[in-house]
Amino acid sequence: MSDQEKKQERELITETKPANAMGEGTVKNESSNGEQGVQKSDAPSQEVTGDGSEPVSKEQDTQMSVKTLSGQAEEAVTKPQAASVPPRKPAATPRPVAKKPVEDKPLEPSRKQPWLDKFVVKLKDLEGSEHLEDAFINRANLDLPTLVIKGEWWRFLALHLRNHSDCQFHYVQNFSSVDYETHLEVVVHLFSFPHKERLGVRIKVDRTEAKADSVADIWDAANWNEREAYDLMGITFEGHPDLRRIMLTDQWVGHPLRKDYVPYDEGV
Amino acid sequence: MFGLVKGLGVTLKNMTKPKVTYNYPAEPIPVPDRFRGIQHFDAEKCIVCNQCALVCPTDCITLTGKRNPDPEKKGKVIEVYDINFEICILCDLCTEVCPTEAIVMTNNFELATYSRDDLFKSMQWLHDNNQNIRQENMSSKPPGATGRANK
Amino acid sequence: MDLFFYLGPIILMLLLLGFVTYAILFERKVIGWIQNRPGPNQVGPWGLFQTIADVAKLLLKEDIVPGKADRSLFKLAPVIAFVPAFAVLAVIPFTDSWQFGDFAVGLLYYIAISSITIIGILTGAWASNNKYSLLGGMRSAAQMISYEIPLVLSVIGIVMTTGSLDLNDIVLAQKKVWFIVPQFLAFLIFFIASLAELNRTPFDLPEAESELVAGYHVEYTGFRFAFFMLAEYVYVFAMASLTTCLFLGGWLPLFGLTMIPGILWFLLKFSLVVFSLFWIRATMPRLRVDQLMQFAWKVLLPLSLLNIFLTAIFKEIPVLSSFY
Amino acid sequence: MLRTEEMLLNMGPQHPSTHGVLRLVIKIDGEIIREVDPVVGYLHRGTEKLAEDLTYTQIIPYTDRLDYVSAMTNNYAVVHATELLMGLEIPERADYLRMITMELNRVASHLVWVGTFLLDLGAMSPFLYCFKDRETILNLFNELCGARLTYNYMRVGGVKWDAPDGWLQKVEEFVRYMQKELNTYHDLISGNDIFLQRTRGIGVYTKEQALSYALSGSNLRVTGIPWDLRQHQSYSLYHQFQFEIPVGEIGDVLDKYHLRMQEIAESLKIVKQVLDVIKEGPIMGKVPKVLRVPEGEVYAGVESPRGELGCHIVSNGKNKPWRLKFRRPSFYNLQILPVLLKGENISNLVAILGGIDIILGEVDG
Repeated sequence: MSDQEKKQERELITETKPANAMGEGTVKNESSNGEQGVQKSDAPSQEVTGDGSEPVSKEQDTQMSVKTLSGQAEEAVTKPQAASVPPRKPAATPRPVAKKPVEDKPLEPSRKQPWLDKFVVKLKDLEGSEHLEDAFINRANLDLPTLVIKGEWWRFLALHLRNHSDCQFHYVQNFSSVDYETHLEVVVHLFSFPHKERLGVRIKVDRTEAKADSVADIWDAANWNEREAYDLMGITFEGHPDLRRIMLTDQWVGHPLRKDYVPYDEGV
Repeated sequence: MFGLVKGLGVTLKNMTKPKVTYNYPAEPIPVPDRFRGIQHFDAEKCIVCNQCALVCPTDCITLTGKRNPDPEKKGKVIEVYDINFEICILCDLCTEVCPTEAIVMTNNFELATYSRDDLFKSMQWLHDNNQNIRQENMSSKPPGATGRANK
Repeated sequence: MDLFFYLGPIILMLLLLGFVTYAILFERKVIGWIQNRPGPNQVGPWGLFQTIADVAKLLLKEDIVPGKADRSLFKLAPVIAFVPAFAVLAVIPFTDSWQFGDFAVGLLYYIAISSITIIGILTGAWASNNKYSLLGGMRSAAQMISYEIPLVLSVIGIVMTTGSLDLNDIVLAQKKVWFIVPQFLAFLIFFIASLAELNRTPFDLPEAESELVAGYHVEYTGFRFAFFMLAEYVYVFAMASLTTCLFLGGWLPLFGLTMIPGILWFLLKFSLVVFSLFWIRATMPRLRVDQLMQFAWKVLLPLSLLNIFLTAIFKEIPVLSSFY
Repeated sequence: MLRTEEMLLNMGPQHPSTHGVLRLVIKIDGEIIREVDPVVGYLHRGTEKLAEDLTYTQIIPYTDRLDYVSAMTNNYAVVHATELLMGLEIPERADYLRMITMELNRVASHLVWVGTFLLDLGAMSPFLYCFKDRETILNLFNELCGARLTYNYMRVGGVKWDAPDGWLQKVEEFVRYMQKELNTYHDLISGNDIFLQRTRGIGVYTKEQALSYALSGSNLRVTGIPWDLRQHQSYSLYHQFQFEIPVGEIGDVLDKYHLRMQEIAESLKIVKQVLDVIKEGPIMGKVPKVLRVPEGEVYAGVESPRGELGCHIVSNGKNKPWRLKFRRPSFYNLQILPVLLKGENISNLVAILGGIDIILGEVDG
């Protein structure tokens, strides 16, 4: 890493401080992600199927996540306050609006919102382009831009996020998996050293036929983490070089982190 | 080569330094007041609120209460109170939530036995474990209480 | 004389066992002090019976021979390792009168016999049928053979000076000045090489508990393990004695303090050598295998050759020749 | 030509220098390693699964047992993530106390590393000296929270205990003592030629590899990337204090040693600065009696002695987390081991593995 980049890293210090303050100061966060994840998982997927049939030109508008915004990505950047819309609105599920009365005044748009909007626009320009289900800012998490990706596009996007000069997310901060009972989710937190950006990526995985593409060859760090997710959550990563159980014994029955896991009893 | 000699010098110098080991068990080891040892349980103070059993992360506390035998008094009195020290991790949470300080920590820590069964301690045993009781229990009030000023 | 001839070795054996017992205790004490702790102090006053208790425990233990081991070799190995360690003591002159085998090639005998130990170690390592012990054995063989060469070559300077391989003559030749002064380079080489021969830190690769668990004797328990340990410490005894004889003037007194008996002088110098062995053990990390070999062949061997060369030159220089 | 044969050697799970119950299945040719397959999981206790049935307060004692040589940082990781999600305000004194304990814990943890690493290399005494100094820290913690290893000290919204009388002075004394004592370590270890020989030039990896394997902490900084969450994601009140981020030059194990020694010095510096500004005050924020964390998801990383210790919490608004996942730095750092060990010999294996600084409790979760 060059000296220049090192300097940039130092600059990041100053950059993140206000974020920290905000994270603790504001009384949170509609956090639609949790709700959406836990309770509303059906809705997005239905809309997704709709998206596929839309003409390419319109896709951006019809994307579930940006639908409410209807091409306001630019607007959001230019006059966020004037619109007096909660910044999460673009990506929003209806929940934040419902919470709105609780707040005295609408939340200021997240400082990351412009970045995310631009980023999403760029992603949409990619071929295929129906890969995003949602894109929003996770305010509680120090304004973490989060993408929700459709499972079949995960590998494609991972390569893009890793290699494209606009992204360069070389670093896997966290590789996690969540069982939402309706579906599973692989949650990856990425970090880009050149751009000093964090990005949360969530990949939806069907629960009964839990399969996702392996990214072990894209990020070496994903190797063991995918094994762990396979072991404990039961997500099969296709294309993984060595998908064995890692924590539990090879003879183990079941995947403990599933919510419906019952310890296997030989007697029964 | 000089580095090696320097290192030898350090070790030689340490030969004359005072020994830092404890002569345990010949001399009891000094522990600070806040040390989290085996709990002491005072049945009279207990109001059977069940909070300790609820907060216990390892579920090692079993307790049952019964109606107060004195019909004029309300509330319950404790009937059974056991702690299973096979799984107790002495995390201090039970004493933290106890509103009446019925269960408090002591500075005793010697629990080794020849049988696991001996680690199942009854209410009587816990009651008799009344030496070296920790003085400072009040500052461990549940979250929300403001801190004690540091004198 | 005859009685002494037969009883002497037995007495020496008992003395040796006593030495080993207390050398181990002393080692643990020294390392303890260096590490700010008192060392063993529970068994007996000041921990004096610690080693005895340890040995008793070892002797009472079940004698385990691993199922897949080569039984006869496995049982033979500790003996092969121990016998030469004990046999070399025959030529060590503890005082001018205390010596069991006074013959003209004492030094040569010592070096020749001591090499046999390696066969014992290698046999034990092989017979254990354990991968760690095999690795330990391989390391041990490579190391002990490599370091034997600088060890021997470093002594040649002394042999050149005294013109004798008899250890008595060598000690007596140091009346004027100990060989540690004119042969300081040789002393360093000899000391380092003897550390390696003894498999002691920083050259304890054959055992290297953090790498090979216990090296060549990983499968040995109880009595047989005790034999390996015994061989190791008898070697410490022998090597320290040899160092004393070769470089520290044996039983010869310092500053003309002849009222102190020679045996005490010997013991004093000998203890000093043993202490420095322990001291180094407490301080140094362990070398790596390749570095170990490089050190022997690329550093010690040329240095010892240089030492021979220098000795030969100094012998011809008029002023210095009295020392050489 | 001699016929040679590769053999399979099981190093561990019971082995003196695998630091616990790590098992390495290594294929060796003589002493040269051809292939390594680390087998982990012997210490897996299912903390993440257990946490789903525990309240946020109850999780804290479990985190003590993940990275058991720096339990304070573990406490903080989960507490910090919960606080982020709840948007809690932490009293200043509580934050300072947290920082003091975390930094002292970092010192203690690095001391354990230096000691055990030297033990792996075959030197005994440094191990004891390190533990002697660590003992002082543990005694300080014992006075503060009643335990030497499993502190259970932090709470959501603050800390459990205020510093007892005279404790801060003792910390200050220790800092002063330790700053001097570091020179002794340098005398004993840093100049030792055998130590230098053993560690120089081994276990080197590139920046790209480090990033791809998501190494963190000293293992990342040793490649020259000055990445420290204390500064760059500025949790707690670290931004108030001055400290350097030491980075390595070559990236070998020797660099790691120097780096960690410098980190000890930096940590002591931070503690000193905190001691200068710490004031009286409350140690607990306003926290409801029953912690109900609002719905949402949060990932927060803190700089543990071993690297980025993250906590990923998914909450559904109950008093127990829906899902709690630890990003365990040792687990990430260990992954690079097979790459580093190819072609090395067994002595280097011990040094390289020691250099990575893993805690099996953390690797296995």
